[in-house]
Amino acid sequence: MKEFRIHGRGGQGSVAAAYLLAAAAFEAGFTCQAFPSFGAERRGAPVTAFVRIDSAPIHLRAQIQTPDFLIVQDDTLLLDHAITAGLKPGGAMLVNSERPGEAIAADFGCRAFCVPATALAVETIGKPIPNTALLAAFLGLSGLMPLEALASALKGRFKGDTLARNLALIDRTAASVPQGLWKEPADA
Amino acid sequence: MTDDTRLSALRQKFGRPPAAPDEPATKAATATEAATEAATARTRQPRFEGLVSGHRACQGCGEALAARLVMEASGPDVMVANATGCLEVFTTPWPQSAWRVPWIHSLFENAPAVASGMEAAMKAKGRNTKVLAFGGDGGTYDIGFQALSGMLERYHNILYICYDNEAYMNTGVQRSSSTPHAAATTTSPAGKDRMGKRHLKKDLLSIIAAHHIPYAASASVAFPQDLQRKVRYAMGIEGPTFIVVHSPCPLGWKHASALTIEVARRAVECGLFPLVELERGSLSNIMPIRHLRPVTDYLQLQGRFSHLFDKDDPRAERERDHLQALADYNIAAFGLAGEGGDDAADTGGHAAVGRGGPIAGRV
Amino acid sequence: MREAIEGSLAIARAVAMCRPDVVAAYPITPQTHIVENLSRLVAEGQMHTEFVSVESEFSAASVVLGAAATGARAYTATASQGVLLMAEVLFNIAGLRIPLVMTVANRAVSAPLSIWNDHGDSMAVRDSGWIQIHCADNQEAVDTTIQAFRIAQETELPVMVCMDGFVLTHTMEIIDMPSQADVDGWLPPFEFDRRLDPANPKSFGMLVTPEYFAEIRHAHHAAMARALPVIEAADRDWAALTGRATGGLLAVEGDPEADVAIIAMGSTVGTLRAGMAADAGRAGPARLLNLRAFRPFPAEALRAALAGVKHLIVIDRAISPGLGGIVGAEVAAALYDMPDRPRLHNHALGLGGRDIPETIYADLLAAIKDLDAPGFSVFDADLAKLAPEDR
Amino acid sequence: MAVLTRGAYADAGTSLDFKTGNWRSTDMPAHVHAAAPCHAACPAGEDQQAWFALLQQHDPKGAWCELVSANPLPAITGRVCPHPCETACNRAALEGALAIHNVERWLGDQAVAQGWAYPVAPPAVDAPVVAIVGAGPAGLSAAYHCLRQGLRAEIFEALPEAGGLLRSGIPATRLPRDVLDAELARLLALPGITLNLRARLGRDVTLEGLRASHAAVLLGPGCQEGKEWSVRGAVPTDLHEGLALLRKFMDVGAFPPGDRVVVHGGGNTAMDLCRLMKRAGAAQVTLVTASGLPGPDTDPSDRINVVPRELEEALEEGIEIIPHASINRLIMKGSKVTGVEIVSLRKFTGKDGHSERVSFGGTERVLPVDLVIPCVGERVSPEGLEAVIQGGYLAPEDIWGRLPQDGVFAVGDARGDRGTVAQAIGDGRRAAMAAAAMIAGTGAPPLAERPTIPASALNPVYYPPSRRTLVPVLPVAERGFETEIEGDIGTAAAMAEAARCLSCGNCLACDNCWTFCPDNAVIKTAELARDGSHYVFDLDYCKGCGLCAQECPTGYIQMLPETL
Repeated sequence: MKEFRIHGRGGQGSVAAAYLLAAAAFEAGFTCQAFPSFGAERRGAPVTAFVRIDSAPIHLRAQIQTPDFLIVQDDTLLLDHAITAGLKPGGAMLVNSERPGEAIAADFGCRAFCVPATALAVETIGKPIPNTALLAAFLGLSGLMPLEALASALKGRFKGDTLARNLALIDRTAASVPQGLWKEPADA
Repeated sequence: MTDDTRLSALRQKFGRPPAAPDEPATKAATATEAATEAATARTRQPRFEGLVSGHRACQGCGEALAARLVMEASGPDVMVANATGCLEVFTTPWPQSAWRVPWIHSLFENAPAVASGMEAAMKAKGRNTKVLAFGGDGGTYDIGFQALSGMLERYHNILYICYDNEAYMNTGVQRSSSTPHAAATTTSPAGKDRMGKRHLKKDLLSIIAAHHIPYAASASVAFPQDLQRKVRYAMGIEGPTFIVVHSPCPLGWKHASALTIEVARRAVECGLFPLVELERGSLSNIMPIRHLRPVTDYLQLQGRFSHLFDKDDPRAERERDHLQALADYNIAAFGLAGEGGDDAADTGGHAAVGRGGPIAGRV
Repeated sequence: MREAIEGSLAIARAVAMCRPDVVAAYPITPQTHIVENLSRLVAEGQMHTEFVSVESEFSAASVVLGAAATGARAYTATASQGVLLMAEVLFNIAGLRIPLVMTVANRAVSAPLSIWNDHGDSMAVRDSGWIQIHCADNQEAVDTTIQAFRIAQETELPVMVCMDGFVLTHTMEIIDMPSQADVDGWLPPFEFDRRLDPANPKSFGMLVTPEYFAEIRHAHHAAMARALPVIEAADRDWAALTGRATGGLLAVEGDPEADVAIIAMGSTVGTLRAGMAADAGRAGPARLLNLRAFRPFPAEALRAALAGVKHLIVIDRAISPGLGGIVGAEVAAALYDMPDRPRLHNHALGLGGRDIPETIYADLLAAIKDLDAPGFSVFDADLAKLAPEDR
Repeated sequence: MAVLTRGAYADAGTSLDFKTGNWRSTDMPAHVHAAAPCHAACPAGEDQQAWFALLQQHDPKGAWCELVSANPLPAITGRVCPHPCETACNRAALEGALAIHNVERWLGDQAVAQGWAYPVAPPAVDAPVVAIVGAGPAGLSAAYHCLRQGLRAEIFEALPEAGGLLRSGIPATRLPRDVLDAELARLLALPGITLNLRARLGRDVTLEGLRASHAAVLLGPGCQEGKEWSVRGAVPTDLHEGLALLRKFMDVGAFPPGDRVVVHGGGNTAMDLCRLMKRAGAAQVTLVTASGLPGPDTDPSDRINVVPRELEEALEEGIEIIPHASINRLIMKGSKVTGVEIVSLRKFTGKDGHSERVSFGGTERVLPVDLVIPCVGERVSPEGLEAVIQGGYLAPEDIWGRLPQDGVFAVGDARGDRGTVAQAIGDGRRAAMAAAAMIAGTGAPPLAERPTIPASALNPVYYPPSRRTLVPVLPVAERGFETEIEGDIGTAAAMAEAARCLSCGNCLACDNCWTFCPDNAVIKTAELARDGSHYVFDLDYCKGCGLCAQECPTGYIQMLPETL
């Protein structure tokens, strides 16, 4: 089972990202579970959302305390050093940032990769919503599931021009990252 | 023919009384037969009796009378949601119900919401039986006020009738926000330090009208033709409508049971209970007062104001003057002083009768 | 059809498939997504219902009361404070024997304010006369919601479908959604003879004197007893159609030979299931009882399921201050006449949304070895957080 | 034992099983048909309320039939009666009494014009025959009521024409002769009435003879003889007694000369004389009367006994009236009177019920006059009545008019305690009833005494304000000796006036009881009215609150002690 924690700010679509990732996993034949941090955070406040992906049925309802991956939608969140709390040894962090990933990896002592997701989103869909780009980047990096799964999940959520632009965005972003960088031999 | 035999003939003709539910019926009618019989009896009735005899209201109950009048003017194709209160208790001690229309009581404060559900159900099923909601002043001015506001705002097709007897009568005459200033109740008694209720009667009608509903009116049991005209008018409106009916309570107001109508009439004629109609929040009609009378004419009939007539108490006159000032305010604000026209279709100013019935409404 | 879908959306779609005539609800966390999704279905024309956006839970309950009393299939949903604001109406609905379905997105009751999950809300109205069925996961919640409409109709009792707030309502997971055709074929149209009907006017909600009140309450109690097989039958029939059983009154899993059993209601069952699997026998095997029907209380089924059990761990997601666990007390009462009844270990867990970790299974089993442990504890409470005088 | 319904519902209208009638502890409502004050005040026995009710139902013929069940001469009484009914009318306290006499007159005229048949069946050919002496209002009424009792009537009238005082003592300005003739002709044409004119008692027939030949004898000879009049023994030689003067005037059309006239008396004859003499040219006509003028403080027994409107008209015409006064002394020049001394006085009623006149010394004053006319009443002419006359009158024992002689009854003015046409008509009715009872051997008929309903028993708020119809009256300048002074009310106004009737003491069918009963314990019965109402009290449910009685506009519903 892979567990994810998605960090963002209220209004940035972190929960949507979690649901999309879970939906993509479902499309790829995995079982999945996605849920927000259960709280009352307001727009702008740091929020988290969680995803579990497995090949067996998921019964566990506990919060995710030790995620395998972190997806960070806003690099200003890195100012809180506790962002990597609980990250499993060997875990990885994908950050929406123009900064080089190496610096962040050094800062936090974990694997890290950066994607300028907001810039890509603005260029492709015209809005600064980084979540689909980040998910595409993650799929490219991890090779956990094919990009088509995410495309299917997006088709369940968007229509028309929005869908087309998002599909273009994920294709472009996925292609921009080193494929299988985070692929674990055991998963292969 | 003696009265007794005439009565039994009449009862037979008008289909009363049915066998008690706990007694085996002599011949069970099929549903169709019963429906046919009921329909026939109804067409023969000179009026629709939605609230029949055998209810347990006090002698001279203004509320029972008001409800009876409302049912006559609205029935039979109506259903009723009734808030907890005297009306509910005295009409429906199981297994005997005085209602001849579908009727439900749920709680004290939710009649408007229950009615909303009934109306929604009717709408969902594509039927148009009108839903009525009944509440006393406790259930309307006070505890059920929120639900009522919601009902009005959601624009349900419901006629809400508030039977206003100006206190919590069901529980033994405690003050409500509708109790008039200076009236004594068991929770606003008159004594050395108090002259009855310290606060004013809530101007509910203005609040109701402020919901911008199609029709809101006040009526009185003393003017039954006017009351029934208002009910019929409201029945014809698709949307929320509201009528508050001044209904004296001989027990709580402490007057002789025979004086219920007289007391209600004087309340109108002195200006303390103005009969007005508001459509979409604007005043559209009033009942003019042909002979204005001083509030003391109204007050002195009622024991709840007896402390206002204590000659040795200097506060008494002040409070009487205060009530007169309130009446004068109403008279000026609504322009109540006047003659009233001779338009038979307009009940304004008339509770007049002639041979063969009331004059108002004869066209 | 299997879908990855959020619990609240799944419930809204299941409710829509049952074609309620009237829906009335007032938003409250964590029930909001259910009513928002219902509103959207109505707005999109995918659901034809009179959606009444009321001004309070009190009116929500009252509206569906009025609607059902008028012969309409009606539905509402709420949580926490909303349940308590409805309380007076809930008793009234049940006493009138009006068939209704309500989802409770279980949440703790204030004060202190908590928006998170426990069972304090529905427990507060356990004596209201409603059928209460708890769901361990969203699949159960969907299937139970559809069954609930049939159960309500057959028993003329209102049914409360309890699902853990956030933990289920806000969680996306894979659910096998029934088809509209399945539901249409399985769920009979709503018919209610005792309704407000101008063709046959009756009076409801009457004053009953002491000579008859006791009998009315007895009848209600008896109706609850008769509801037990109805709940089971509904689940059997549903399973025959869909291949999915929800577990009816009570589902037993785990090791049938184990002499330790754990009873839980709601989503805790899943975590215990996961914990049992992860434990891999280190803490020992256990029977896991998913107690679905809390009202009517399936005492007989419970006794049968506990034959041979020596230690029974009962998990409460609420607390009755001054008594302890509510489910614990009720289970104890049910087992009172049982020969060789097991020793009871009653623990409240996960109050106010406290996370219940996978390790809880092992921890609970370990606790039964402590012979000096009290019969009841708030298992995950850290008393160090309390001032000494408040411990 | 009731079987509980699921959720404890009940079927519609089942509260009818719960009889709330046993909640009544003291009083129960009842219909009490009390007499309307107009009816109670009517000497002829008309029930004006009853016939107004029929008019309200737009049934003038029915109203007339109801009216003539008591009074067969409405066209006449509607013109000449002082209408105590209007004085008593409860509407007087609101916006003025009903114009009862105008409507009565209109109904009578309508009956003549339309030829409405009197509601009497011809008596059997062999029915007992009652002898009636005098074809004045009393005798005519008696004859008519004999028919209604199934008897035949044979009238003996000394004069060549029927009518009695109607013809001889009432000027045409009040009672046009064509009206008189038409109504009398209709009455006398009824089968069963035989009229013998020029048949004078004592000359052509005798009382004993009539007693022998007829089943009963009703004596209605009227008063033909003026009373002696003197002031302290002084009698002017040119004295003219009032009634005789009036009769003479109506025969020859002229009065004795005199510019200044004093009439002494207080009745209609005095009033007629005053007005006629004024019109005939007298410069100054003064009426001296011991009675008072009508007013709010005037006791009814003290009020001048004239038709009220006649009094008003007389004042309009310039007649001077000196109330509460009497003639104390005649000032004579030789045998002629040149002045009268007037003194103020008042009537006082003592404890024994007898009234006493007390004159106030020091109030004496003198009026110069040319002519003094006493109008102080007349007596029965004793011819043929010697056996029954007592102190100038036929003083019967009771209201039925029974005289000590078996089968002989006295009616009308001859009784000595009467004075109006309406009283005479009432006498005729009662005597006919008593005679019929005697002939049938059933004793005196029962007195149908109903209590009278006072204004305080009504609930006037329900009557819309409505002013009395004012009937056109001939202007003073146009008043002569033939043309009727008061005009016709007309159909529309008559119906409008009928609508003003409060229906005192009787059911108005207004629905108030039916509308206001909180317990539905008043049942409306369109076709089953037994007591004249359209409502029945359902005492199984009536709780005795009294609302119906309180709100009954007419006082027809009263709360009476519960009967066990």
